[in-house]
Amino acid sequence: MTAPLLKLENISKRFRVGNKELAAVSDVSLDVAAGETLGIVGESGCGKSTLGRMILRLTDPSDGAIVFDGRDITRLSKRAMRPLRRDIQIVFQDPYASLNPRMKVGEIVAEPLVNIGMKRAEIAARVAEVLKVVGLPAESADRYPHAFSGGQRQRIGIARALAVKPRLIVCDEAVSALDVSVQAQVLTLLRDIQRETGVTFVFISHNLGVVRFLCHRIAVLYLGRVVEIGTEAQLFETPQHPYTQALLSAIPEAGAGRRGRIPVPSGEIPNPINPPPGCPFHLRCPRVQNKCRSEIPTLATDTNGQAVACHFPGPNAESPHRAPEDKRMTEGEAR
Amino acid sequence: MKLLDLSGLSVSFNTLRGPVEVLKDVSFDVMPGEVVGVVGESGSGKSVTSLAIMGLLGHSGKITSGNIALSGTDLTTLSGEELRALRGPEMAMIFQEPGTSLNPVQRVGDQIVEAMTEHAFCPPAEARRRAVELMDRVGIPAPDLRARDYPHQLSGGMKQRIMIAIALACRPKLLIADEPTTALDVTIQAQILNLILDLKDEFGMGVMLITHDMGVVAQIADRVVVMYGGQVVERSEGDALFTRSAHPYSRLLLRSIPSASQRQDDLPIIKGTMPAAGRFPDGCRFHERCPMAMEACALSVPPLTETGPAHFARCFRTEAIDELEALA
Amino acid sequence: MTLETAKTDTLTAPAPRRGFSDFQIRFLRSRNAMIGSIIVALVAIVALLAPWITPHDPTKVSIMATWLPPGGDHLLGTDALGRDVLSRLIMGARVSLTVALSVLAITMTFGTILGMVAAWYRGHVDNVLMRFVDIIFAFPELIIAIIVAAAMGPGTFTVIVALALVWWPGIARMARALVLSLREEPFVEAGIACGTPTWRIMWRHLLPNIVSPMIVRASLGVGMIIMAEATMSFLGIGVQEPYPTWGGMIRDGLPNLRTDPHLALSASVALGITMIGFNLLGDGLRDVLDPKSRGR
Amino acid sequence: MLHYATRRLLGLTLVWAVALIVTFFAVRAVPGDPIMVMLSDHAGDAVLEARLRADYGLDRPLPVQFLAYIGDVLNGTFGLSYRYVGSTVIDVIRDGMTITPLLALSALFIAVPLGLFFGVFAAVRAGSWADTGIILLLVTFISIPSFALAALLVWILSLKLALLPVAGWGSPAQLVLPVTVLVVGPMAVIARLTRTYMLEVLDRDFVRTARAKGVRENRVIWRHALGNTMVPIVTSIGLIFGGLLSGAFVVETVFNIPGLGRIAIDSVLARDYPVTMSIVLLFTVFYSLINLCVDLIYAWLDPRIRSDEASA
Amino acid sequence: ADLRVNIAADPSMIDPITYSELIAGQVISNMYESFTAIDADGQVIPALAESWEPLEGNLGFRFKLREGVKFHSGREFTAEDVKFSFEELLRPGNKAGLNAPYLDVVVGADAMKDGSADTLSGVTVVDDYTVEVAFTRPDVLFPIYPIYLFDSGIVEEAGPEWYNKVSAGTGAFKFENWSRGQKVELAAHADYWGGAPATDGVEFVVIPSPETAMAMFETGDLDVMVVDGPSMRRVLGNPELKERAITAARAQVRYLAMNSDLYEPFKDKRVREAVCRSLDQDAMIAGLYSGAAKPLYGQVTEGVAGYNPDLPKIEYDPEKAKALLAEAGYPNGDGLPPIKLSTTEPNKNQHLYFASQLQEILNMPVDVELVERGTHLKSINSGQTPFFAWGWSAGYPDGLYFLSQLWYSDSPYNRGWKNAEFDALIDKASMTADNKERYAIYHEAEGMLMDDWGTCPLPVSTLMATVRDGVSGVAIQPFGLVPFADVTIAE
Ligand SMILES: Nc1ncnc2c1ncn2[C@@H]1O[C@H](COP(=O)(O)OP(=O)(O)OP(=O)(O)O)[C@@H](O)[C@H]1O
Ligand SMILES: Nc1ncnc2c1ncn2[C@@H]1O[C@H](COP(=O)(O)OP(=O)(O)OP(=O)(O)O)[C@@H](O)[C@H]1O
Ligand SMILES: [Mg+2]
Ligand SMILES: [Mg+2]
Ligand code: NI
Repeated sequence: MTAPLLKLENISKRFRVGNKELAAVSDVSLDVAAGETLGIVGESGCGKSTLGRMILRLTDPSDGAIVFDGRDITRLSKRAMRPLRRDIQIVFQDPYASLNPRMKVGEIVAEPLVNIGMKRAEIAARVAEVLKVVGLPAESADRYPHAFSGGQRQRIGIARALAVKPRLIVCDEAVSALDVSVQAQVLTLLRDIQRETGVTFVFISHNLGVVRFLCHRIAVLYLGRVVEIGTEAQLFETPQHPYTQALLSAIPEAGAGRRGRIPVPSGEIPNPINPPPGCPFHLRCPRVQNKCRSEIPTLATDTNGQAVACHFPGPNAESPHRAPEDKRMTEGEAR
Repeated sequence: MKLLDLSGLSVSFNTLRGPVEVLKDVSFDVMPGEVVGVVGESGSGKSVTSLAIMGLLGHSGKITSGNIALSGTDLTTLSGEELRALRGPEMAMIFQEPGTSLNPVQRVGDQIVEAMTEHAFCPPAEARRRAVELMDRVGIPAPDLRARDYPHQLSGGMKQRIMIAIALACRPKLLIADEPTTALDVTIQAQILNLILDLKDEFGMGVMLITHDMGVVAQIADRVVVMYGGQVVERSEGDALFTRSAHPYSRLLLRSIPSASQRQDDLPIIKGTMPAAGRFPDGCRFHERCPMAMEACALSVPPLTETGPAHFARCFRTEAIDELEALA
Repeated sequence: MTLETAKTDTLTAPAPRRGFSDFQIRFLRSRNAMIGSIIVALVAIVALLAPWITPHDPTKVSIMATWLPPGGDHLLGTDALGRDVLSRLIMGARVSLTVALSVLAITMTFGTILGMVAAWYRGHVDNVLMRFVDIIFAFPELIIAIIVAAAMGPGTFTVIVALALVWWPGIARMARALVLSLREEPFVEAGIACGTPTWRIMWRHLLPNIVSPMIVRASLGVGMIIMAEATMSFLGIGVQEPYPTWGGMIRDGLPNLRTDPHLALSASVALGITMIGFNLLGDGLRDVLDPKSRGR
Repeated sequence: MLHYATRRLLGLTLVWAVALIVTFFAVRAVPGDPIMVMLSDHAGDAVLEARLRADYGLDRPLPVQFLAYIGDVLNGTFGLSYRYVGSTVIDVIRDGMTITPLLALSALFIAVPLGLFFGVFAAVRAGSWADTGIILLLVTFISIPSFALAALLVWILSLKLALLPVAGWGSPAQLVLPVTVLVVGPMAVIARLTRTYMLEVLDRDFVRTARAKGVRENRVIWRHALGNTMVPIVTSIGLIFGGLLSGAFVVETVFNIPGLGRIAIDSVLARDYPVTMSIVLLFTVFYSLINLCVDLIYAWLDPRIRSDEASA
Repeated sequence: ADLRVNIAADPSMIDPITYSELIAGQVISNMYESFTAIDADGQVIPALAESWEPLEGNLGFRFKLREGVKFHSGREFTAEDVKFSFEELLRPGNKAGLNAPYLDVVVGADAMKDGSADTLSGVTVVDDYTVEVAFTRPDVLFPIYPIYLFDSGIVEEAGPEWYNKVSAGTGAFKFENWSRGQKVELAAHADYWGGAPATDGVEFVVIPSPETAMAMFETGDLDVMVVDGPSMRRVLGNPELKERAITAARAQVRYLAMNSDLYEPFKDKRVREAVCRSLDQDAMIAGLYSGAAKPLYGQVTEGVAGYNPDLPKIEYDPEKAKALLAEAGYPNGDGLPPIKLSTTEPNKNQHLYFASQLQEILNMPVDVELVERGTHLKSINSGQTPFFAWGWSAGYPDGLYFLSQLWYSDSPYNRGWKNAEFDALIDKASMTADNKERYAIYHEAEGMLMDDWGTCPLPVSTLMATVRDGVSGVAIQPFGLVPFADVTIAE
């Protein structure tokens, strides 16, 4: 295997909240090969966006190193980072907030192009081109972000990231606001671009269907730590970590006759300011043992390359995919 | 009685180059204790519909025709103050973009508390307690600590959950949820949906749920409204959408869902893109992208016709809808 | 459809817009901007054409025709030296506006840049710049003016330099305050993320979002600067006679407010109208520059 | 936070030291010198001049004078005034030191709420005739020179109606006119700026959220919208407070109030170096403290400005 | 009741030693007295000295002091106090002001000033009421110098810093209180030798703005208003106020200085005459002073000893001026180099008038330049300003003051015209004790100055004050001081 395009080595990020410390990301190590799509899934608030922002050097990691294309960029100055920005782009999770309200959409999408010194005429053509591929009418270029719907704004963000043909794109919930038909268009587009240009994606998403469609490998984060990592097939077919299993079983599937409640893992959601000792998941884990309450499990890789951080890994007792009738639950279990 | 009754709602925005009609003749209703799912193309006017109901279109948006009746009162005739009194306890909304929808300089806990104290829903101390409880119910860990955070200190999903807590604070009779779970992982999403179902069952809350997630629709929507290009193109019972959808757009839409349970190599897509508001073609607004379009589709606007029990579709070719599979 | 093949589609850059631009449309629809710009334009025309449109020689002293009340040959009367007030008013527009606009141009540019830089870099840069501001602030305007005049000799240029020196710190602090909150906005981060150099972040992201209040602030400055010039020439370091300035006319007229109100009043009214023009224009521009403005 | 404040305070002492040096030399750069002023028409009488120069220690080399001045500052007297023979500077400025801040503060306390009110009122009605009307009114307020306004008020309220004393200092009634004159300009400035700042936030999504919660319109505007413009508003207030301090001199002259502003101008005109230097120094301290407060308040007003990241 | 009167600024001091400016002078002159005083007509009258006679060769005076004069402290005034006062004025480090230079002629003054002597050898106390002052050179005007005399016991009584706390004079009022920047209050001195004043005291209210003073006068907050500058026009324009106005000629000369060292054409008398003939004093009085001024045709003013009422009027004559200029070689102003007419802001209007007249009539390339006051004074006093108009107020009521200070070659204040014959006349006058004889010399010298067009005299504004109903006895001296001892206020 060739050297990975992006390598995160024991990255951590701690925020100060009041007079306490919040560990948003703890000791995460990941490799992303060129041309690969790495999916990152995990509970809301587990540090996915923070991780993405660190890759872009928008926040500085508290510990660890980020290596891009063989080059340690952890300590690069803002200025030294700038040439690299052409290669690394991001689609932000908050589409509206990341669009300057005083800039027309055309200018927003043109911004990275201007930065690489493209000529004006070329820029205009390129802007029209990317707007079109994300499914926005050409006259959008002339309007301001506030006049767009949520999904359209998100597509503006995607268009901006695509414009310079970067080598790595961090997509933070990049298709969450799109309806499935547009989403399908965009996903197909991303995959086709990847096939053609070999662009690498770090794809943060909650939509496991999307993740499964697009990603080659998937990392599952829980409370700032990678709890499981493996190929798409490994993760969806043979999840080892109980949290991964819980995630898969909570997916609502489209179709008739599925109405009702989905069971959710019971137990307390751990607090990153005051994380529980031992395995972060032990409070909600159905397989919890005493060891889990005191020892943090390390990420252990099996022969197939699937890695899991669990003292008692293994397939779920139940099948990962629920039968429709399982969904009906009693009141008390709802919380 | 109907909790919410939209009839013939049209909305246009004043832009520099004249008004742009964004909603045209939108009609549907929500009964108490019912979840109505609203799905549709991005930009089709789902959010605008909900803003129009809330009376929050802003200074450039205008309801040009139609009525919005909430428990029988026509909201379009109410004064600002009367509307305000309704917002919160009678109807509440979860906004689509939590990132910009929270006040950046107010603690999130206070933002929830305010929703209650402003309506004298309960005494301030009680409101505070309830706010923490709500945060707990929407799945925010250490809610008492997190209540003191400012929005920028929270993750995207947490902000979204704060929005949900705000909307639920006064136990509204009508909840308009504009993509409430897009930023949430499936476990928390399930938790939130369950919470909404609880409230619906306990208090008879009616829900207008805008979402892209067909799984969510399948799971909790009693009835579904499909929108395209500022119009309602189909209205049906929840399951009926999946089993016998009568509009080509809906059918094509359903095929585009990426599945988590099996690997797909390709996602079927609808060719072309929806035109910008105001640039819709004459006739059926979908006809340019519709594989079964015929000449008539380009000439006149199809009416919303009943195709089955409680099932309406805006298409001239509903009878022939099953040909679609063959065409696409 | 892929990005690469998309090129083969019949894609063209958006056709150049015909007719009015957004800016023009909003401008034409903004009442404040329209009224304001008409007033400012009138004043500017008067100032430009001043030498050709004064009914009398504004510096012509007629000792036997002092303190004439308005009316007759002298529409606005004459002053203590029998000079025609209307002519002086017209001439004064020239000098006063030159001073005010030059000072504004200088201070707005420097103040805004320095304020933005301070807020952007924070830390030491901010500290040093702002402490510098503290010091300049602390000196009463007049002292600075006197020192500058001592160094350069009195005159219009001195006035401009001295006032610019006194004025920029306020602007800088204001720009800084606006940018401090702004720099935390995600869209700024988005700019960084796509490799926008710092200067362009300032130019494209920060400036457009603070420009409205800055314009309003500038429009407020017009009158203040004109009056400050008067104070300076009171100490003999201002614009030199016989050039009339509005500030000077007000200053000279004030002691006679009770006996000959037309002197101070005519200049005050001219200043007032100009300020109204600039301020309406300022507020109007604010509305025009706001993409979400109500467009009335 | 605390540690930031202390660091800033330490930085300020440096500022003050620089100000001390700069004032000392800057004041001396002003053309004319105190002896010339004392001599007035007799300027040119070399003998008298030399004697006075020696009497006031102005014949010593500058560095020596500077050291002497530092000594005077440190012992708290700030030296002897040149203009007021035999009085220490602190005696000369003592009354003014309380009067001017009092004036400025009273004016501020009235100007700020009024200014905010008018600004918000106009912003909420932006584009309407009410808005244009308020702008016109405010601009009129700004463009009336304070001399003229004072004259007008005195003429109506004191001379015609005999309601208030014409001038002077001491009774609350004597405070009314000067404070009114001081209030008008800053009030209008605050209002104008508030209008713009408000318009920047009124259309933001979180304001819509507040409305969606059913928050009363007043609270939406005052709490949510205005709350998000406080950083620039507080900055403007800080600047205006500074301006009030040094700008009080016009009012002090017209209303015959023995405040610091008047003393400052008198001392500049009389080239009373020690008094001028001390007042400038005092203003530096005032200003820098105001600005420090403003900077500290920023973090409190807008949590995003705080530095949240724990050091790595 | 106290008499309330305005002063334009806070006095810089209230003591006779450091006394150095006019506003302080207004206050101090009510508390302190000298050998002589000036009455309302500008005439010198005996005050603390009842009589005096010159010593031999005019090298000094013997003063017979008034008996029974009481200081504010209650102590009696004696010859010792004269000696003490003189010594204090000369003592190094006392920051003595404008009165000290008058003592330069006294024997031993130099030794005192440089610290080599502790007492003033030139002053001899003959007895309690007789004192002799010896001079190094004749100075016939010494008795009329306003050297304030004060209490030798004061240091003992009030400490070395007495001068800010108490008054030590013999005047009709004594110091009571000074609220800095607001007012100085004086109380009546019951034991005043001229009889206790009719008022309880005087309150000098510091009012920098003439507008404010006017308003306060109108509301009855002032009993006496000293009217200055623009307010004069207001008073003269208002019949009610005009009726109450009290006026007096000002003991001041005004002149247009033309320094021939700095501007070549001024070397020619004809050019100077042309300049003077281009200025219309009558028009100036009407236009610039609203009538509240008097024309001046020499360099000694009315109300000052030695005034010559018979000087010929200087006619305004543009035609002649033009002709003269042409004669001097500058027809229609051709060949005149550009020149600046310098002044300070308050005198701007006059200068603008001059400039416009000179431009119009003579086509002289002249520009008005505004200069900061201190700088301007230093420049004109060191002879570096070629062309300016200024005024000169009398320090004591004798014409010699103007002639010797402004036009005497060696004077530090020489205004750019120098003439040896004139200088000789001035030297002679200062040694001539006889008034009549001396005044004749003044006239001769003044005539010489005017014949040579050494300067253009300019109108002198009138002194003016208004009083409230019921206040009587207010009179203005030509020196601008209003003595309040005789003022009464009807309740
Ligand atoms: N202020 C506005 N001015 C002009 N057009 C607007 C404005 N707001 C929205 N629109 C237009 O109205 C249409 C409907 O927008 P809306 O936000 O309702 O879409 P949506 O159905 O919620 O889409 P999404 O799923 O992407 O959020 C869009 O085409 C949008 O461009
Ligand atoms: N600036 C900040 N200050 C303090 N805490 C922060 C800050 N930014 C993020 N956090 C905290 O860090 C944790 C991780 O946040 P992050 O945004 O990375 O989550 P996420 O995985 O992206 O969640 P989501 O899916 O909800 O977007 C959260 O607990 C959040 O509250
Ligand atoms: Mg996130
Ligand atoms: Mg939407
Ligand atoms: Ni700190």
